[in-house]
Amino acid sequence: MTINLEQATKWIDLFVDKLEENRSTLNELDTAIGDGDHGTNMDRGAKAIKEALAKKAPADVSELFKTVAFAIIQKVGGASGPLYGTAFLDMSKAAKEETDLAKLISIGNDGIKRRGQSDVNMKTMIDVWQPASEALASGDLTAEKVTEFLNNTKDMVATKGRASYLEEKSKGHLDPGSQSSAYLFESLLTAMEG
Amino acid sequence: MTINLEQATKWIDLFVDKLEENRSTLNELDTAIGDGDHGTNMDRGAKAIKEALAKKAPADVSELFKTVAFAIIQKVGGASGPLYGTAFLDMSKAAKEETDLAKLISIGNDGIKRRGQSDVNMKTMIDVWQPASEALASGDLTAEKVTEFLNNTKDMVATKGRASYLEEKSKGHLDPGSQSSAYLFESLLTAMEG
Amino acid sequence: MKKIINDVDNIVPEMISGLVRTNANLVRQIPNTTAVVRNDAKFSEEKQVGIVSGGGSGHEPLHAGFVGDGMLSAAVAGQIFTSPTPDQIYEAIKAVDSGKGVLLIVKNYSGDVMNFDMAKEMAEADDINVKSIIVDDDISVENSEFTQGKRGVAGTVFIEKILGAAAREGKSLDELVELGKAAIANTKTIGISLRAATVPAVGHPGFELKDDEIEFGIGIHNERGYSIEKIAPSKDLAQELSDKILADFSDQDGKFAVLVNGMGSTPLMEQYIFANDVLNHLQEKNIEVDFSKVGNLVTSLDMLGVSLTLMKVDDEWIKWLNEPVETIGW
Amino acid sequence: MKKIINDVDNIVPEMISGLVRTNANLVRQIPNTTAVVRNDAKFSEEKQVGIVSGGGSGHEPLHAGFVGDGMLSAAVAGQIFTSPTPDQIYEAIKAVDSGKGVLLIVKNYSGDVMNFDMAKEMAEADDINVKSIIVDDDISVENSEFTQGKRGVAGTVFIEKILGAAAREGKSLDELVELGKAAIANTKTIGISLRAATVPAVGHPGFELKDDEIEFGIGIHNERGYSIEKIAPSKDLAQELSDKILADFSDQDGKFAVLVNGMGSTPLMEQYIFANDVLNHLQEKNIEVDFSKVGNLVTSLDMLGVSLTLMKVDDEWIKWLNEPVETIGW
Ligand SMILES: Nc1ncnc2c1ncn2[C@@H]1O[C@H](COP(=O)(O)OP(=O)(O)O)[C@@H](O)[C@H]1O
Ligand SMILES: Nc1ncnc2c1ncn2[C@@H]1O[C@H](COP(=O)(O)OP(=O)(O)O)[C@@H](O)[C@H]1O
Ligand SMILES: [Mg+2]
Ligand SMILES: [Mg+2]
Ligand SMILES: [Mg+2]
Ligand SMILES: [Mg+2]
Repeated sequence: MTINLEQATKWIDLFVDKLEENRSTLNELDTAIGDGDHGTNMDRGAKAIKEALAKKAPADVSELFKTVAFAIIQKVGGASGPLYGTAFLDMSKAAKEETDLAKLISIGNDGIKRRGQSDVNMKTMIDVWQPASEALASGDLTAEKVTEFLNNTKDMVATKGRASYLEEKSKGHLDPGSQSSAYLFESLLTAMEG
Repeated sequence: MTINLEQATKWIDLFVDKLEENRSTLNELDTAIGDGDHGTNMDRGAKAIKEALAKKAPADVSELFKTVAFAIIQKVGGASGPLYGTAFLDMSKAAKEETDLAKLISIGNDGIKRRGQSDVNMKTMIDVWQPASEALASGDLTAEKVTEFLNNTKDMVATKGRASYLEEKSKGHLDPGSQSSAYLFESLLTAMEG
Repeated sequence: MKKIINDVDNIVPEMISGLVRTNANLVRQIPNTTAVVRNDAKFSEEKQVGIVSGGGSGHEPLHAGFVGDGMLSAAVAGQIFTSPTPDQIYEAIKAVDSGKGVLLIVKNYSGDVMNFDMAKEMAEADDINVKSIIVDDDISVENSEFTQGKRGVAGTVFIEKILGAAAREGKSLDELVELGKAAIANTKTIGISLRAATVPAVGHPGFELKDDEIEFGIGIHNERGYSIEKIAPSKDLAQELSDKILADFSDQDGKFAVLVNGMGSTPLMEQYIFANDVLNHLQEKNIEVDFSKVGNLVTSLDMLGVSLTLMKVDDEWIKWLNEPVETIGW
Repeated sequence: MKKIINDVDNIVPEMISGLVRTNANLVRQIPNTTAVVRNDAKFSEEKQVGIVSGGGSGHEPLHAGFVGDGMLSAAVAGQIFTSPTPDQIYEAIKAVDSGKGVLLIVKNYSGDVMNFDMAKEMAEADDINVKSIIVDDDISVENSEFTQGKRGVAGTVFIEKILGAAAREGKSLDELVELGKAAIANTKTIGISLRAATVPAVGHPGFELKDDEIEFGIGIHNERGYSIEKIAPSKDLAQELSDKILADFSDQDGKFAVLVNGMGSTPLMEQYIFANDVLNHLQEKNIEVDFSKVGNLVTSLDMLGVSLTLMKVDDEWIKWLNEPVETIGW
């Protein structure tokens, strides 16, 4: 499955809306096992993306991803800023040649792993990105699966990010970055549907 | 009326006891219109006087007053330290020649006024010292009079010392330094009686 | 009350011990006192007027934190919020006199004034030439002939800085007294408190304020102020304090120095925000600011709040304010 | 929450504005950022490795307060407790590169590490030689290959001091990286809190402690510690922290530097009492202390508490720690 500019634009628009709507949900999740700002951070990013896209409509998917990446990198800060920023920057570079959606997401996932020095099962957003990228590759990603990946983070013990300081006590809570990533993939599915 | 070493020693002993007994009364009075330490300050002085007198028994009234003065000056601090200290230092100097009690107290009172740059009606210990010194001179100081002088400070507005920052609000409270001075003169009366 | 202390009665000696042990290159303790004196190599060679200050403890880094080349020669620490005794001050005077005389910088509290006076009399008996000046910069207190007068608060540190630099330059005792009086006359401060200080022996804050209240005109020993108001944005507080202080100067021409002073528990972050608002407001009023300083300099234990000091300065005073010093706290 | 602020969303820019305006001789703000860079006359002439640090705000005077001759070349301030973004760090790197390369001193938080890494990649694209070191002195957190690792806390200021002095002396970027790594490996810190910090956007303390409780092992962003105990006398706290830190060194020979750091709202008085108790305890254990420092250096907003840092030092490091610097906060 390939992705075109229209679909990608719709994807980002939906994602941005979801981030704004769910600011306090994300803050609450981050309050439980982090420092309570993931919603505020992503909302700041959402607003920056909107503003940047309003200023100049991107010519292709690569440019769209680059605009998203720069807005996030410059405005989000914290851990999620460089992580989402790197994912979109790497996807932007790849999108100059590559149009396959599963490949692009896999490249974004690799970017997060490189930037975060992290992998699956560390109770981070990778626990949504990586299985979602694999499901996309095999053509069977669904909203139910995204929710399942997200819910899987609940029983994990965090070994990266702020939640890792809580050690065993990080169990029993959803990972906030996985929740925002779930919004990302739910938005993607809706955008690709029609 | 003259004062001899035996009477003077009894006076100081009684005074020191009263200060120790009434530490919290004095602190409470000072809490209302000052900084709450007059009892602690005078109690520290009382203990220093006791210690100094135990170390070396004074040979005459002048030496006794000097011992008292130095103990107070070195241990009390705050406002009351230099005031009581100056009073006893000046009385010690005078007692080398002078034995008349009223004259000595008047000299002590002058020392306080000089040190404190103050006078009667400013709601300070002078409002006990000065009328007491006058009553001694005319031979009619009584315990009732001492209490009367003390009570007179209640309706005064303070213009010296910490209480003066309260301006009108200093009314309605006894002056703590006047209370400790009332103990001094009550002790003196008892000592002179027998 | 939550404090990192041992015995309440031993706070001051333990504090002074900690201070001198961690700053042995700058200061040493005068034996059997809680006074500290310069300990740098230059000090023993130097011949300048000695500058001694002191007062109750609880205002750290004032005064011991300002002992060093170019500022104080010695500082005497009393019990918490209680003037030191004359014998301790007397020892400090003796330790810094090099034959040129000694200047005492005293904050205007009856206890301080009287204890320093007695120490002066003791030193004069030793033929040491001692003079004193009384700092009374707190304009929240009405001045009058019949009262104790204005209190000495945060502006004291500007006076110590200017006199310390001038003394290092070789000014005589009489010149320093004159300079000090002029500097004091041009220094005005008001403090605000969001929470009173807790004196260890008392165990609770000296006065109570509601969650949305702020008190204007407080002193550095929990002396109550002139009004309680609702807490307001920093810029409104900055404007209120600046205007009240400016109105107390006969005119607003010339150059000014600004001190934003934290009362002990207020983060530097808030002090800088407040300083920014003060500078904005002064700029709007076309007032020339040529020196400014921000930080915990004259504190009141764990009080939450700040004070603002404005000082009318000439070029030489600015130079003295700017000169480098070697102290713990400036 | 009682704070002297205006708009919660504007705290950091207003704070930086206040800081640079009141210290214009030392630092200036890089336009359109909340980064500050040296502004002294010497800086523009000097050719040395640039030293850049930074991180979330709320730890003042860290980092901006340590910019100046002999310490940092620039500091980047993020939102409160939030890493700054790479573009701001990138601007700071460009502002301090004189062709000798730039060293980044990063506290070990995932956000900081990643944002500084991205900035480094941006600068490398401009052919600037950039290296970074990660400070992780907080030994209250277990280290392991599979975790985020130990946090960077108060010891950072010793690292900044040593590297700043060494850079001024002309050490190369590679030498500084090596020196920095060695210094970090020898620096260990534990913090205690009597009351958590109140993040302005949150409005209440980050965690609750009872009136007689104290938490051991807290981080500088309200990260919870390893145990809650009854508050104890300062000397017991000093002993507990010292022993725990000493046990983490492979041996206790040689020379040590000591840092007693106030967390923001703790009066200097208590910090000195605690420092005195630490020195007493180390003396009893025959540990040689050759440098010590006390004060609010790496704070956590209005947290009540202190941290203790011990650093194993050699003579050259002591020299670098002692060298005079011109900064706001050292
Ligand atoms: N090293 C890492 N690798 C991958 N994801 C990480 C890493 N560190 C943190 N995260 C993700 O970032 C999220 C937290 O983001 P956010 O709250 O915005 O940043 P911060 O932790 O700096 O406050 C976590 O929930 C987690 O999903
Ligand atoms: N200038 C003065 N002249 C005379 N007495 C004074 C003066 N200032 C203070 N006092 C007396 O000292 C008393 C307070 O003493 P104390 O509480 O020990 O000292 P401090 O005010 O320094 O805490 C007052 O109640 C008053 O009687
Ligand atoms: Mg977070
Ligand atoms: Mg009192
Ligand atoms: Mg007192
Ligand atoms: Mg954060």
